[in-house]
Amino acid sequence: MSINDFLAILPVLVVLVTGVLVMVADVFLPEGRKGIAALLSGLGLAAGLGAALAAVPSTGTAFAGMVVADGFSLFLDALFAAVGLVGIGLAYDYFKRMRLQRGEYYTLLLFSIGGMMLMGHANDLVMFFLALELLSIPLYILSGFFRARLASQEAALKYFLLGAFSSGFVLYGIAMVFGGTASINLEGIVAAVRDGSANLTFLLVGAALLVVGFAFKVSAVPFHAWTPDVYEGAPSPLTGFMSSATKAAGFAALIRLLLVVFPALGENLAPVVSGLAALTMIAGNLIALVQTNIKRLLAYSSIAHAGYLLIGLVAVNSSAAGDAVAAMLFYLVGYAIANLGAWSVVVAAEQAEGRGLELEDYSGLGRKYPWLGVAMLVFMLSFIGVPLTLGFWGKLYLFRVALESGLFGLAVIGIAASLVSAYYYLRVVVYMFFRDGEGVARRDVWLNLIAIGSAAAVVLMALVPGDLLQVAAQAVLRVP
Amino acid sequence: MLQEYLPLLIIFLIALLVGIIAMLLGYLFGPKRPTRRKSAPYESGMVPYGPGRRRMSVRFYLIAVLFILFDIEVIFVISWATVVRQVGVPGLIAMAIFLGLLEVAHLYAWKKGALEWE
Amino acid sequence: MPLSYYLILSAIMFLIGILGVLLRRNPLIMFMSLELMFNAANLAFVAFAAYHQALSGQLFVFFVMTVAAAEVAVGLALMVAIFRTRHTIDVDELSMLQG
Amino acid sequence: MSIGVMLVYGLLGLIVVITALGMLTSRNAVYSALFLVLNFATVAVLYMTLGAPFIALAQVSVYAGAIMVLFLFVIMLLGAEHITQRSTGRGHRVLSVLVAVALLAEAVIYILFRGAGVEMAALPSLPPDFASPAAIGQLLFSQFLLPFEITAVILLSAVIGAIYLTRRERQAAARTAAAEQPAEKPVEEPAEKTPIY
Amino acid sequence: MNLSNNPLLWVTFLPLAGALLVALLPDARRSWIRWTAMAAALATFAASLWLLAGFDPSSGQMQMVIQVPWLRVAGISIDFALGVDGITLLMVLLTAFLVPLAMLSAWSGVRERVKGFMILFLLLETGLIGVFLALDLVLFYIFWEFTLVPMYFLIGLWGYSRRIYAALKFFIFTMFGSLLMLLAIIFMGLQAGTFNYTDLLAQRELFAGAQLWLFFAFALAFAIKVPMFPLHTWLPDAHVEAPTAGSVILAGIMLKMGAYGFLRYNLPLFPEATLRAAPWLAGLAVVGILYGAATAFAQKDAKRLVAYSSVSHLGFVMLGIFALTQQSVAGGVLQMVNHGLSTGALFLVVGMLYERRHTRDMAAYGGIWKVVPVLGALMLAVVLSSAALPGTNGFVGEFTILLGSFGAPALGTPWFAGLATVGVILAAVYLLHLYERLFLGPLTHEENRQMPDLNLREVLILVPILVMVFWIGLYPQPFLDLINPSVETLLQSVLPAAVAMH
Repeated sequence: MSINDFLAILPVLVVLVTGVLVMVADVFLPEGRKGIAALLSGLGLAAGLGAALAAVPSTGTAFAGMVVADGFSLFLDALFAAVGLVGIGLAYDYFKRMRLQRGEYYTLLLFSIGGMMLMGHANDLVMFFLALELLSIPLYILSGFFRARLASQEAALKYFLLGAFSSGFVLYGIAMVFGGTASINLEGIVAAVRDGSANLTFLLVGAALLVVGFAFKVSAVPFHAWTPDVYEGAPSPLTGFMSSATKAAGFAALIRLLLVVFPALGENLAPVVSGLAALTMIAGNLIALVQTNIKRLLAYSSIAHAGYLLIGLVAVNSSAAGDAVAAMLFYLVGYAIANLGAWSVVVAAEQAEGRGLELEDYSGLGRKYPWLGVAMLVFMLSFIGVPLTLGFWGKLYLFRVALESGLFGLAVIGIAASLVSAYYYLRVVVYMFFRDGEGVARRDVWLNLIAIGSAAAVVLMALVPGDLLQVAAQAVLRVP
Repeated sequence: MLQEYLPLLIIFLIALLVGIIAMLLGYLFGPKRPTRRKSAPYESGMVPYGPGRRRMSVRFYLIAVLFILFDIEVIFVISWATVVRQVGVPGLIAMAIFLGLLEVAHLYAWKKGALEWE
Repeated sequence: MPLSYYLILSAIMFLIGILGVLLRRNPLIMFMSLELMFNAANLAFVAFAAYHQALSGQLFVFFVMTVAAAEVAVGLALMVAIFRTRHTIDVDELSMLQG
Repeated sequence: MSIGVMLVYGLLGLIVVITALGMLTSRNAVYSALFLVLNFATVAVLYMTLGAPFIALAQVSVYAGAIMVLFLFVIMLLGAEHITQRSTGRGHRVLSVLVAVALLAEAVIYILFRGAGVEMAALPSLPPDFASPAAIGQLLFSQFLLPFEITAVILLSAVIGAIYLTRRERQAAARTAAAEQPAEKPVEEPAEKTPIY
Repeated sequence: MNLSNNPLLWVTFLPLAGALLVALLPDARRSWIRWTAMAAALATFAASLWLLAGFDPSSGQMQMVIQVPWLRVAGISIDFALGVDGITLLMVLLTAFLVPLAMLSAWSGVRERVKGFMILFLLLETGLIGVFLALDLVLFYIFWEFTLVPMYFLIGLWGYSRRIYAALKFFIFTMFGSLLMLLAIIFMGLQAGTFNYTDLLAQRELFAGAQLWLFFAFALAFAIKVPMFPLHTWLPDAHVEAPTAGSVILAGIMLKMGAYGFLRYNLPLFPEATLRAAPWLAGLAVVGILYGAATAFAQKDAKRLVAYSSVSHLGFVMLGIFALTQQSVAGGVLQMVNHGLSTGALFLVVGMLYERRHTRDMAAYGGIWKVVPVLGALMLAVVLSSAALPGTNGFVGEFTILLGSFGAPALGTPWFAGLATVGVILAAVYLLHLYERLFLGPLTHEENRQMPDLNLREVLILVPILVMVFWIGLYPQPFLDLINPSVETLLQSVLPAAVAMH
């Protein structure tokens, strides 16, 4: 154990320690001053972000092989910290408005972010499992953060039951992988596969169960049933955070795991993942068509985007694996920015007691609040993948990877799905701009900042996406 | 391996048997003349009303769950205790961090009044 | 006993756990089924640990147990909270859980 | 292997399966919990046979002891021991079960037949100090140090969650009575109105 | 390379700069907004004339090429590449010419949200010009899709009663085609390692194996845009529901994007597939000519009639392109310009009528010649040009196309041209029918008696178009001189493949 071990996961440690500090501070903070907890959390995340950006990717492992600090994990660290910062911005005014400004929210949020970061670093199946739980358990609690709002609690319970169900699959999968390779460390697993001592039957069963388990987390169809209900019931700022970050964490785990097992089991597993991708894109987009509640619509939208990302995951099983990972990272960033922005609009438009969440309530909102409206337009276009948004580059990159690895069918399905998605995303625009209505939105400085900032980022980064592409391409995984 | 625990099993079975036999004897040879009054629950001679079981207060739950969360650490403390010499100071520090985190939880519970009965 | 004895037992437990989650509507029993699934995994871990003579499998079980305790605390707390708001925890009456 | 030992193993296996099924099928949640306790205890015996006495101990004291008691406790607390089981004739539900059963059956068959040569052999006998608390401690404080600390954070969040979710803050409410008063009220309203805190 | 001296950049981004400038103006200052936007549009037109002045018409090659590496997507570079040849130049001139006129037509019609309207209009212009100038396929796709958004809003916000439906249909239809094209573009990029048009053209053998599929993917996108029968169903809705200025741009320029795409991308990049598909596409073009004409005749709504006439007219363009002779293709290009002028003018006139009576139903008019003689006279000229009367631009274009495609080897039979000729006659029938129902005969509606004639602004809109109409009609040579070298270059890259095939 040396200082290097701690440095390797410094961003994680910073975030977790801040979480504990916020908790202690919160205990002593008087009722009206909980904003300090938000501030402290923001500082901690900023420090974590800085640590992640300053860190140099290493090729070795730390903590006796438990974690790595490769470019991939540091990239995700930065992503999670940034998403967390925005998540706090979303939450601050919202909970003040809802009279639920509590320090616990920020502590748990930080713990969850720590778990997500750890997921990116994990190099041992026990770390995957613990990171999964560390990110999930706080989210279960936060989903039910409205203690007196039944919808919130029921969402939390549903999330909890299905989340634990998926953990069960992950766990059994890990047991099978352990049975097949006599190791829970990725290095050991790879070594066992290489020298032929691995029992591929167990390994296959285990890998399949792991895929199923994490498919729950990224809400791939048919393991998506929890998503719309939880997204609808949970506090909106949390949903915004969750839909951006949890997905990334789930994919981080899937990428690292599949990169390890694909060499041995590619021909068995790749078709399964392909099937998931196709189903997710089709079902997610089709069901989104009939949604009338903005939170549910965005929930299905997030399912659909998981489908596009799954294409990249299939492509990990090809010679273009490096590009596939970079494309997924790029897509995740683009999606996270647009998604957080869209949720900031939702938070701004949400009224007390959960009103203001139907599409009808958005009538005329775009004309009344042109900045908010234009921002939402940008996000919707980015979701569709119209050029001059980050979403376009993301899709371009993903489809390029798909074609490169010969996944023509999936690419065509993805194209068709994008077309379908144009319909429901544009419906939001239709309501906001083409209809008259009495919609009102909150003019909060943080929310406006997030909405406009995200929109600007989506457009400006789309003009010069080269740098982000470069960074994503350099965020390579350490292959054990 | 199993042989080592055979005595345990035998004791367990004997205990089970004794209980069953005792109940069986009572059931077979005891007098049974049930009336309505007799099979009603005993409430100090009062006429019973309402359901037999009352719900307990949530406070019990809170205390119980806190007990379990703090109880879990026993597993780790025992493992540490057996190797306390081998793992030395680094082990001590690790354990201190672990317990420190749980102490923060304790602080939270305490300050939030979760341990008060009211 | 052969490894397969334990593995089959574990698979059966896992299966029954899945069935419980999918079939039962009472969240408490769903939750117990989840615990059964966790235990099935633990049994498999311990069996494989013995088979491979690798202790890491056994250590995993301790972490699973700890995490399970944490999940139990949160899950039961959620149910208690819902019950206090609603005075029922029948899943069929939970509007959100209607699929 | 002697017939007697075979019988004992068979009995243990039978108990595991029957108690699991009992948990699944009991109408009364209390019985389900009790079946599960028995199941866990039996699994603890299996742990013993696999050379994992420490885990067996933890299983009995933590799982079967503490956690299941907590379950029973909540059942009593909520008065929800008699929850009627309704018919679940939903199509997709049945389908999902069928898929699950098929998958698992396949897995079992796979394990039974495909990998037969290896797994039908008896487990190797373990060195006597294989899973002693000391051995486990050594491993815990070397290789598994980070997971160990992470576990504390998980427990920490669970404590926060349990307290936050179940506790009404009376003192806090009293202090900011004016602010919280209107917010407390709608709690009693029907859920369709989705009261806000 | 000094970029600031390159008119390509100016002509592309002046409208964008104008849009940004307009965005900074206060909402209430409508006349400031209008004049700023108009200044930007006129400046763009001036820049396009500068482009014309610097253009060497004797060469058929790409000129004034700008090529700056923009970014690399995992090993494949995307360039910011613009260039102009004769065909492109005409399209850019047409765009820069029509936009100020369309803007002028909205001077009094658009009263609400003037700022938004002008911003969107200028953004649209940048997109349109970019589509024509782009020499990198990804860049082209970006501009191509980018035009969708402003037009979607122009229809959705300032359109008529069914505007929301029409806007959505427009967006989704166009996107349907272009997404498949995107896949094809990526595929080609992967095969050749570049998205640059010139480089791709040089290495087209690399993806020759898949060229039928690629041709299909591109053709679908362009055919929807043109639109070719049977993919035209979005067009009547979009044209009818769009505000007048929007219809002018839609018909005048956006439809040309499709035809231009065929010329620029389908023909040279996939020559063999082009030759195989030519009879089929020409067949569809002829069906479109006849179907469009017949449907136009059956319309009661004047704007809808004009919309269907576009289907018919674009059929001629497509026939000219896929007859693949020097003459027919040149005629096709010229006809693209002609259609932009004539149909644009038709939409303008119908819009002017609508502004006066707030109906597009032809039955509400009749015999208004005496009331609004100036309008009547100008509209007659427009109608005749659209009906290809000798002496107008339409005649030159359609005659060249028919002549060129009559003996075209790619089609193999003169039947295509023969049937298309019927279309010319039908066009005269439905257009004169339109004019007759609107202007001739007795004055049937009393309320039409008070109808004001054209004001100076409206005359100013129509006169420049009519000048062009007669210029091309009477002295088309300068235009053909611009077109011919480029068409020659284009066909040279297609025909060797034809030789190889036969």
